[in-house]
Amino acid sequence: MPKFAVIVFPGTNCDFETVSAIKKAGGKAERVWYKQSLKDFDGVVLPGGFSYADYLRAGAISARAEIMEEVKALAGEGKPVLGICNGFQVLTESGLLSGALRPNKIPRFLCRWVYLKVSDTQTAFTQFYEEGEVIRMPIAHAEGNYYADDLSKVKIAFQYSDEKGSIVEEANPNGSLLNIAGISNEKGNVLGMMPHPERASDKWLGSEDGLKVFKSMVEYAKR
Amino acid sequence: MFPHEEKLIKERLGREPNEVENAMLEVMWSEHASYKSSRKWLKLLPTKNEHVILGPGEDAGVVKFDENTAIVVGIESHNHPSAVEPYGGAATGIGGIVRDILCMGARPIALLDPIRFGPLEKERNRYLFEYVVKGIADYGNRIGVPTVGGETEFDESLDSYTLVNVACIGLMSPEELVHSYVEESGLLLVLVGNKTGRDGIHGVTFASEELSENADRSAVQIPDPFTEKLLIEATLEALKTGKVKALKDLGGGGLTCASSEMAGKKGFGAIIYADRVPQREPNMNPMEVMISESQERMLFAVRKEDLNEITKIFEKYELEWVVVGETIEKPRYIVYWGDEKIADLPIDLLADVPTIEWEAKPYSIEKEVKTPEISVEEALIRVLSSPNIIDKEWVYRQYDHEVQGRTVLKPGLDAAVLKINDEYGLAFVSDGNPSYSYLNPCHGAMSAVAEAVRNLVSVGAKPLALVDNLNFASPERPEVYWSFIETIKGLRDAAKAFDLAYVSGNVSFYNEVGNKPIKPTPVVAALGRVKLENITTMDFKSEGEMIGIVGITKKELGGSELYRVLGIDGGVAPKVELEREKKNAEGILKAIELGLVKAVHDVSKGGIAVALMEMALAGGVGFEVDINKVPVKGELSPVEVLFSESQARFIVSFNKEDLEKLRELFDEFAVIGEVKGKILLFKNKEEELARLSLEKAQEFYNSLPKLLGEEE
Amino acid sequence: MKWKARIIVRLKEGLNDPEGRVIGKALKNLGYKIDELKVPKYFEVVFESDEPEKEVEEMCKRLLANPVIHTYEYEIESLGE
Amino acid sequence: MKWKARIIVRLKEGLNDPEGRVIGKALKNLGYKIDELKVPKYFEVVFESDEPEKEVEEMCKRLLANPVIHTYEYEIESLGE
Ligand SMILES: Nc1ncnc2c1ncn2[C@@H]1O[C@H](COP(=O)(O)OP(=O)(O)O)[C@@H](O)[C@H]1O
Ligand SMILES: [Mg+2]
Repeated sequence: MPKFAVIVFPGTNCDFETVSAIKKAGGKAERVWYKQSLKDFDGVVLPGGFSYADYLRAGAISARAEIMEEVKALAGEGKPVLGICNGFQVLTESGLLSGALRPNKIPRFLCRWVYLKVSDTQTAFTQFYEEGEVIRMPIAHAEGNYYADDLSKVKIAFQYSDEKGSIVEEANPNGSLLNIAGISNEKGNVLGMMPHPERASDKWLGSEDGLKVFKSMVEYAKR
Repeated sequence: MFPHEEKLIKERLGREPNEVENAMLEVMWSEHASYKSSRKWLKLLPTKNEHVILGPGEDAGVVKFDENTAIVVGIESHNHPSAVEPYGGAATGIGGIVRDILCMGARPIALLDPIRFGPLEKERNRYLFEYVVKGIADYGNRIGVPTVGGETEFDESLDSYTLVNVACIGLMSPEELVHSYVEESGLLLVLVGNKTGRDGIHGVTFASEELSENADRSAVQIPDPFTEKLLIEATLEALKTGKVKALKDLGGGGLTCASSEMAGKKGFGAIIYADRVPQREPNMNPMEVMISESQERMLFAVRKEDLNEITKIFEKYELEWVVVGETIEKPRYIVYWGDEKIADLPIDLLADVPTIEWEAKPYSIEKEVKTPEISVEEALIRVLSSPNIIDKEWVYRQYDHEVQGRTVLKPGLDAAVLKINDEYGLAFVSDGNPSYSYLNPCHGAMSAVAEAVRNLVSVGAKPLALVDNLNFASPERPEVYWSFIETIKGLRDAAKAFDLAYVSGNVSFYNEVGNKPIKPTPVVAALGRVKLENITTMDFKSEGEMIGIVGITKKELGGSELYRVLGIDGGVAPKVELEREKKNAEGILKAIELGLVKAVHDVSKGGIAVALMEMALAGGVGFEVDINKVPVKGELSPVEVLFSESQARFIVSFNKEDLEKLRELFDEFAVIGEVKGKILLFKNKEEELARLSLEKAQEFYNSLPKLLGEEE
Repeated sequence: MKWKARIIVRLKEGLNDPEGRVIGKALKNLGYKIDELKVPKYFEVVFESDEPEKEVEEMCKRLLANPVIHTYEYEIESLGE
Repeated sequence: MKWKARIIVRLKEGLNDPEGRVIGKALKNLGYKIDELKVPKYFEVVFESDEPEKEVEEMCKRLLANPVIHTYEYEIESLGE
């Protein structure tokens, strides 16, 4: 069974539920303090939260931590690396994914459920979804407004949409370019997303749509 | 401190206290720390039953959820600091209550924020509102504790002031409980967390004085959620070792309060080496160090041989720590500054503060008033667009209410529900009705409890326990003190009727501005237990459902939202009939258990009209009701029927075939209409009283951003 | 008349400053010898007014700063008509 | 040698600035005639270095600014030994 490191930076706060979701999806998972090593892991998840309290810019300080060198190496080997919310911010700040996550168009924290269209099923994290499938998950962030001057090095994985899957402005909660909610690198083994799949992995919490992100990741890591 | 207290201290001590001792006694003998004006009355509250593991007396109460699960719960006010610096005041209020929960050994899992302000028309009130919310959001979100509910109320009497209460719950297994007191001498006292600055040097005394115009900066602090989050994780990890002998957070009264209570509670003493405390500001003196209220600090008691193991954990989280003292056999409280002994007091002198009983003078302002002539339609629009009724989405969308992955029922419904295990959830809600309390303190207090219970049962939860937060003006005012005593009696009677106990609470006196007392404001937070599959919500589910009302409607509009928007101060406040409340609540639980109802919502602020509208908007479907079918007592006009705030009432929707079974469950039950179309339609027999499209109602309901001047 | 004000809002001396501390520490971790780092709030405001000084002073008092915890300073430059 | 750097980090031209817009709007609501309000980030750093220019440039590049969205400028003042 593949084993995932859920990296805990000072201020990370979605680590426990992310570990649970990975386990539910059939993987092994451990919380790994950011000063520990990533040896022996088959993949990495950078969970949500407020590492370093989001001081300076969300994800900026964590992105400069030494452990990110190991994450880069692991990504280079083709192992899966998933960044959720703050984890996505860490991925862009560290250059593992291009672009930047800017303050929401209404510059405050926003916690609500959204619809997402799955735009790319050829990634390590989306292979169990149908192309164009519409799923529901919560977002909870103040800096999720994706911006890039060049989209040539990324693939769009998830987009904010309406219930029917149309990518319309009204469905865009934060001002993100092209309603982008998640992107991956060209190889599809590094993915960042603002919505929280771990919060949509239990029927009692409103949806199990997010579980497939982890199932896909576990399956991918088995190869 | 009052002169007679100073005299008493001198007598007990046999000498004048020195400057440092005096400062320490001053904070410990303050109203805020000693509860000297309230203690006697608080004893009236029921605090024990089969659900209670630990009642009032420590930092938070502990409730049994099931054999393996205990819930820690507490409530706290941060009114004065928030009125001076709303952002920092509210944020540090969250920090304080979270540490109270943490220091019982539990992981904090949810927050509620009952907050109250003056009218939004005024700039200062908007400023206070926006920054209180931002403070709560920034702190709660960053420490990863979801804010899952609360209250937001606006009232003329709070102009330029704010009441910020926060309740928190934590989760642990019962054997993880740690106490705030030591039971042996020779333990090391370890101070962990932020450095100590000149924060809140007059904080404790400040909270017990009326707000003066130029409150200085010592009253407010810069919140540091980053350190708080590290403290949470480090503390929980340290507790796992089983080697923490006692644990307390530093709050009001700072190091003096935390260490003297920790040592003295079971008769031990302490030596404190004050000069070892890491200082944030240059040249602090011993007095400042001892009573500083700098935030994000905790005090651990550990055995010498365990120090290394515990402090390694602090270092992992890059938290500064220091052995600041030790516990001793002799019941004295001794402070050193370098080699110099700067204080030496009998430890019980700090904690053993005599009660004060102020003069109490009843007042009676309730009297019948005539409801002005106003059409149902106009009343509807005025009430639906009142800031007290409209959707608080603007508030709770700023709060991460999903973090930790437990939030089953999110904010915006009758009560929040957190998933505790695969079968059961914990419901959590807060309520307070100062407008009723003002007219009738006893019934106002009872209504806070009754409404909390109604909110719990509306989602299918069986009430478990209560906490209370009593926000009052100066107890030295005879009318205020009387209203305080009446409030306690109301809280007592209501809890007893429901077989509930208060496991923790807080009293905040001296809430006045410009020499005007605030209304008596008891706030109650309640916990309940719900089977996940029984969880019920207030949204109408589908067209064709029948709409029923449980309970009797009387002419009780004093303190109602209708009277408020019409500017009527008087009237007769709703009276709580505890037997009826209990019966109807039990009926609702039964109906839910039997699967007889589709939607349930309690009737509270804004009466039947608002309850129906909320159910329709939540479900995205309209209704048609005939108010003539509403069971009433007395002569009521249609407007009064719709906007009366009589207690013990619920609206339910259900399928026709379940009608007879439902009737059997309640003494007072009537069918008043059906779920239908996209219109909210109020009729009196055949006469149409008002009709409002869902769209229009939604527009009123969502008007908070506009009131804040946000929409372009 | 048009004006441009540059406003700096600082925390009063002695107050806890977690943000400055955390960012300063992050720079230290990158190898720099940081004695102190502060992150005052900084605003650049272009506005029209007949009494620029008075209005900037007011803006600070009413919204941009809270005199209980902040001090502020500003420069105002004329941008002509 | 000790130095004090004042660093301003701005959004690149053309990027919208939701934070500045909202504060500007709030000031407008209070009655001021605001044409534009910006909230660049501002840092004051006291540090020791033999190559202050080079190090400040690095601090900006490595941490304080994000080149995707920011430009930066700074002044360095000597504080002596
Ligand atoms: N300050 C707040 N923070 C979080 N949630 C809030 C706040 N104010 C109101 N709410 C939520 O809005 C909903 C309606 O509140 P309220 O009208 O007070 O409920 P009720 O009348 O049922 O007691 C509730 O779910 C409540 O938790
Ligand atoms: Mg209500």
